[in-house]
Amino acid sequence: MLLEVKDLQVYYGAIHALHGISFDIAEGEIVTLIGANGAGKSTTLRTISGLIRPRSGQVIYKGEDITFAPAEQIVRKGISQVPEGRKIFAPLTVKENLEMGAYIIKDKAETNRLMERVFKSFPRLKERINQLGGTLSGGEQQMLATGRGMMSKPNLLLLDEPSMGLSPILVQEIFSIIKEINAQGTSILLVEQNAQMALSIAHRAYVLETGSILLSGPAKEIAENPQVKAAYLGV
Amino acid sequence: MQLQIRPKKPPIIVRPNSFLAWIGRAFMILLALVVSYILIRNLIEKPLFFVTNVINGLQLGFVYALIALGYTMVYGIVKLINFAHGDVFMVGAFVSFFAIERFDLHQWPLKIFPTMNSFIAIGIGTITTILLSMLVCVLMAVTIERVAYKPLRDAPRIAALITAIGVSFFLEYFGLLDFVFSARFIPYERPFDVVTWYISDGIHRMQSGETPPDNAIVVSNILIIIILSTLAVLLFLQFLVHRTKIGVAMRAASFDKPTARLMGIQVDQVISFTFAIGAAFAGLGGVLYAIAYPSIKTLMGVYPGLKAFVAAVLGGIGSIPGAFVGALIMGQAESMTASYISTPMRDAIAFTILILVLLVRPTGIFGEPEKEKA
Amino acid sequence: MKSFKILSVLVASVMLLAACGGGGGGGELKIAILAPLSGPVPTFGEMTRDGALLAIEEWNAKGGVLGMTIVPIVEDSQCTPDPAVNAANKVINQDGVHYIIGEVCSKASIPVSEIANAAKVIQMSPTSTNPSVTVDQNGVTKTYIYRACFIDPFQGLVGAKFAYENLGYRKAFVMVDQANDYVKGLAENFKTAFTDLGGEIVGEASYTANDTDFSSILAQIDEADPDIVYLPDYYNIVNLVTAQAKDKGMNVPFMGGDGWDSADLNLEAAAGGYFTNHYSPDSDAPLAVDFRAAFEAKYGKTPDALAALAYDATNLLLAAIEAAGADDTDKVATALNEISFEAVSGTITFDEQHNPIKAATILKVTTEGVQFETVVNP
Amino acid sequence: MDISVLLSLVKIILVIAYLFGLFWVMGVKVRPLTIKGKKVNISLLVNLLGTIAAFGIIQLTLTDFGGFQILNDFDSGLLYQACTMTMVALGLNLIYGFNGQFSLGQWGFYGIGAYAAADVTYRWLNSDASGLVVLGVGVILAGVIIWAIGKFTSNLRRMPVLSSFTLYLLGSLVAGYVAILAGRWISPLINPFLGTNLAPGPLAQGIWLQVVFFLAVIFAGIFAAEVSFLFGLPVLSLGSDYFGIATLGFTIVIYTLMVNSDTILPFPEMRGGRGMIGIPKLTNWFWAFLFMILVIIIMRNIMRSSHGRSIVSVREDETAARSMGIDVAGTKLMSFVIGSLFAGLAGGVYAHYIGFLSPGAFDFLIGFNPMIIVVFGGLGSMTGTVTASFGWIFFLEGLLRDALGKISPQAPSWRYVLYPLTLLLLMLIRPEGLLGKLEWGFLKLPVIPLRKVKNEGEQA
Repeated sequence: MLLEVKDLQVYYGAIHALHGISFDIAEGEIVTLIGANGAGKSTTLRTISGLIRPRSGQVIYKGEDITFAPAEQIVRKGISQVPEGRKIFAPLTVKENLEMGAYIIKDKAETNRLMERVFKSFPRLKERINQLGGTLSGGEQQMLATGRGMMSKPNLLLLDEPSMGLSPILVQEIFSIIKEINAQGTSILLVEQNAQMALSIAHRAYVLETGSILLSGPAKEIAENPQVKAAYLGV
Repeated sequence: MQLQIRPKKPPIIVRPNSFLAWIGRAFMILLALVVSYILIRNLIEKPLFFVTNVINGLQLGFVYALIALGYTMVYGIVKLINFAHGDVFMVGAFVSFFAIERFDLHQWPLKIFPTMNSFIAIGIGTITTILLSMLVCVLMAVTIERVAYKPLRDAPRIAALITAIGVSFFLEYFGLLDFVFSARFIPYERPFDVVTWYISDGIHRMQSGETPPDNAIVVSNILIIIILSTLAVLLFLQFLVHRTKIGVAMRAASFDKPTARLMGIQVDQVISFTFAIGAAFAGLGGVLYAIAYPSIKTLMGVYPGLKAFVAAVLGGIGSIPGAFVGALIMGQAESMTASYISTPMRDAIAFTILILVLLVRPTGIFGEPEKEKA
Repeated sequence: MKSFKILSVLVASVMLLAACGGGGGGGELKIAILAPLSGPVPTFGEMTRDGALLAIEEWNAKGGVLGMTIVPIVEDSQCTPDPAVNAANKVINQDGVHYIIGEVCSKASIPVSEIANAAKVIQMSPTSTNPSVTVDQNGVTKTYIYRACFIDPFQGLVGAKFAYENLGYRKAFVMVDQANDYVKGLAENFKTAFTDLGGEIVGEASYTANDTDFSSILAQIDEADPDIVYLPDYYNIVNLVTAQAKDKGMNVPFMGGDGWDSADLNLEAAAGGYFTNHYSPDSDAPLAVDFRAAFEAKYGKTPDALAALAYDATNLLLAAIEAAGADDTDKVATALNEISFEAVSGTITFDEQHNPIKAATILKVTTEGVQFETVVNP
Repeated sequence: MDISVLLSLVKIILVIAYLFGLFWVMGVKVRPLTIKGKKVNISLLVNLLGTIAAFGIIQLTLTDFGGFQILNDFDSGLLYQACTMTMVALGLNLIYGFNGQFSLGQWGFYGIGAYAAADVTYRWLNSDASGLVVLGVGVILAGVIIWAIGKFTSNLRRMPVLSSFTLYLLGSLVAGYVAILAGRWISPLINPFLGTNLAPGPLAQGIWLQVVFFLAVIFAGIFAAEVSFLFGLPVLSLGSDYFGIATLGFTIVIYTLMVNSDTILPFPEMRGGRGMIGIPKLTNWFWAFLFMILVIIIMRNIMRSSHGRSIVSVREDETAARSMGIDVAGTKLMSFVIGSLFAGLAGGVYAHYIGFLSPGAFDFLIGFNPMIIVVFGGLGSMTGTVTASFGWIFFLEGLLRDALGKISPQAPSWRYVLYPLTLLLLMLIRPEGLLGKLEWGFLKLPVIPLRKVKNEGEQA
């Protein structure tokens, strides 16, 4: 297993956000967490990437316990997160944003190579290379955020709501790129509210509700589940 | 009970170009006119005196700039008014004082290589002294940051601010103790001699005891050194912040710390680095200040620190060019106030200028509009 | 609330005990030294304290005063009214002292003097030059308050006289620190005296104690072109101003008051200047030589005017106590009124406003050192 | 350890116990008595009597019974200073702790209050009633004019702040001018009754002096409040740190004006940097206690009212508060003005305690003290602020002064080294302040239940 999450318990002060969540991701997989607002999807991601400390439970990455490792160390181990709401560094140019994505890579040539790879996926970014991050449109920002996440050569990419606030066409585009990234060998943990899109590209899926896992299984099965259909797919 | 709603008169909307909206603007314009009138009248009446004042203001402004840069960088990244910065500046001056007085550090090249060109030797010696001061300041600032500020990073901002005041008080009052720096005013021995030139018809080097002619502008090598080093620092900073990885990381971290951490940026180290850079400039500023105004004391950092902070705010705190421009404005404002209005009012007027500028541009001259609280 | 009442009764009894223990003591005479040892305005508290402590030590070595050992109580009064008042209240009410040496700054000495006078405690300020220290707003002398230094009008007058008559200068420029009562007092009295004599004040500029850049004032001086600049501040400001003037190639002489007197005065820069003082540091008067030697031996630093005045003030007070023959402030006050005391800063007697009458020395600053110029008698 | 050092320690504990007792007795609820079959609520009476008793305890210990006096002048001095500091710090806590406006200007308003009140009584004692007349008329007139302009501008929307500021400024200047005219006309009528300096007339003595003192303090407080209104109106629209630095500037401007009060300002009796002498020492425990309790009660009642809740909500989230229909700018201004009013009152009390005013006491560095106290006690805790003010004065001026003096003549220099160290330690250990947000007794704010349970039969 690439990543194993065991019985995560997370509290925000007195609020019990995650009630013991366990799941795993295998090498090369796309796994998606779906659920309604406030189900704890983002909290799970933030816990894995080290921004939040769980009260109990374990996060095991490649057999190593990284539960309490600081965020900046976790990136170095090969987990990269594309945060919710893009979180582009607005006063930095597109190029600088991408360079920050490759912060852990010391080799300049390697950075440039990675940047070229990102530009191949997102040609639009190359056109705007010297533009400030804050001046990009929402879709471009999402591209930038995704590209920035790829810059650290992650084994596991955590994507938090990549479709949020984007037009359907852009959503299509982003998801096809996600698939492409996965095809290049990066495992992906995808958190989405847009369950239909997410389930269409994921191998496996977990359904979260108020801090615990309700259902899990192959994406196709989940998509067939009548409960899920009713609640998330709007069918 | 029934609520009775009295019909309200519909509010009158003041349009941007109506008379009422213009009252405030007229007030500001009137103030600006009065100031420009005073300045222009004096420029025409005594142009030479005016230029002299501009030069004096420049010298002050450039020293303020060195301190203001540290303030603005630290504020930019941790949003903390680092009140201890002025005291780091003071320590810089004192370190160089001890280096010169006790160990003759500024003369080491001459001691080792007696045949060396004295100009170069003194230059190297002075630079060594400055570097030593900067180093001590850096170590001190990083220690302060680690001990006093870092544990409070997640605490309410005011706690860190009060801690900063506490650190500042501690440095001052500990420095005042007899066996540390003492409360005395200490005459500072300059590492090099002052050379002055006067410009009237051509540039003349002034001999000691010589009085410049009436219509001359006097320039000293100290002024030139201050200007050059400040400009060098400014260029270095621009390079650092825009061209190097750590510089970009600083900007990234100052914008959004959690996301910066997700990129693998060691935010704590970046913050320490920022403190270190700021302290290095404060140390440099301290030495230059002591050279320019050769009498040092333990509380020497309080007012320059405050003025520099005001300069940073004036320019838009967090912005490096802003700090520089703000400092120059402060320097000129003080110099002009002292010459044309009233010296004791110069602090008051410096602050009035600050308040007025903030009223017109609430985030300073170069400041970006404040982000809404998340 | 019951426990609270019990507590208050308890503390009342404890305090009563303390009050009994605090008084009397037989062989001890407590003297409080109020000096600014910390605070936002650093001044010369340490010098004052050291000078006073040296005098007390010498008296104790001689067997004390009236057979009593002198116990100094040092309090930090910060040169600010509130802490000074607290310090005075503390030493008077808690420690039961009858004699106070201090404060240094007038702005702290004035509120202290009101408390001390009301409590019939003798206060001897070594360096507070403001006339209001010993005289209240109605012009009535405070019975128990004395000082060991000149008052502002005297030094200003002497300076003006010397500049006008001895040096023959007619145009003077005055620099004032508005926030410093010492400087302000001297400057204003200089101005009045100088114009009364027939001279002209060609300009006046103010600064604050926190200023380090005086170039704009120097530019104004250059414009006004005076014969002399009167700068009655402490040596630190003098050092800054004269050094900058020299850098700019200005040759106008500066003149000041006893604040200039310091081992740290920058002779190089201030050369050519004059100042009024209580005594000449290179004076060969045996008292001054002895004092200087004793001070240097004890503290390893050169005494300045503040140390000398604190030393004098303490000696004066102790001599008066001995002359009075009893630890009774009324008698000591009478003794002080009649005293004629050989001090480091000259022979001191008190006038009816409790200001010392002593000769003023005019000193000239040269690059080699400070030289005696002349004596001006009051 | 010396007994007096121990005593200083006991004093700190006792004074804090006293405060807690005071707040307890002020807020205690007593079961209603049944007198002749009627239920009579006597809580208020008990609170009032308790407060008077609390006042009396200290008054008794301060009284000199033929040489026996429990609290001497040193202690009473500390008490008065603690009372004024409480008022200043409570005002700041309203501005910063409850409303979230980072202000360093409190010390400036304190200074304004001190000088204004001192000038009134000083002139009164020197057979000149103009101080009282000018300040009184000016303050009231300016209040009326400001109110009227406020009424006028409340009908206007989207009026630029600078414009309304200019209007208010002009209005206040008119008020000031009229007040000076009034002083010129009215005061000669009163002056003959004031006597001369050495032989005070009937109005410059006894009860009249006390009345003038009371009026002077009140007017000085209102004056400070009006200045804070004018200053706060444009400046409060700045962001938090910008506001902080602007208010720091205000303190420095006020300091500079004080230094130049006899040259640039027309007040020769203030004597600029040399300090104002001859202010009658009228503050006693009665006045200090009265004004402090007044401030505490006003503060507590504001915080209990809907104003208090809007003040807190502005601190928590301006946008949300605005969307709830709260006038954010008005709320900020109100808390700033009231906070400054407290500072002004405190200044008046202080001036008549110390009897001597020097600009050095209003330096901006000392001006950090109230901020430190507020944070020390706990932001947004009134109990904490009061406790911290008393504790701070008694610790720094009482305990440290006593203890260090005993060690050696060199030790008092360490007083201000130990103080920031204590501060640092406290901030590192308890960044939320000593008492956090705790309130006690009288100051306890009612906890608003999250969901109101409707009782049957209570429906409207």
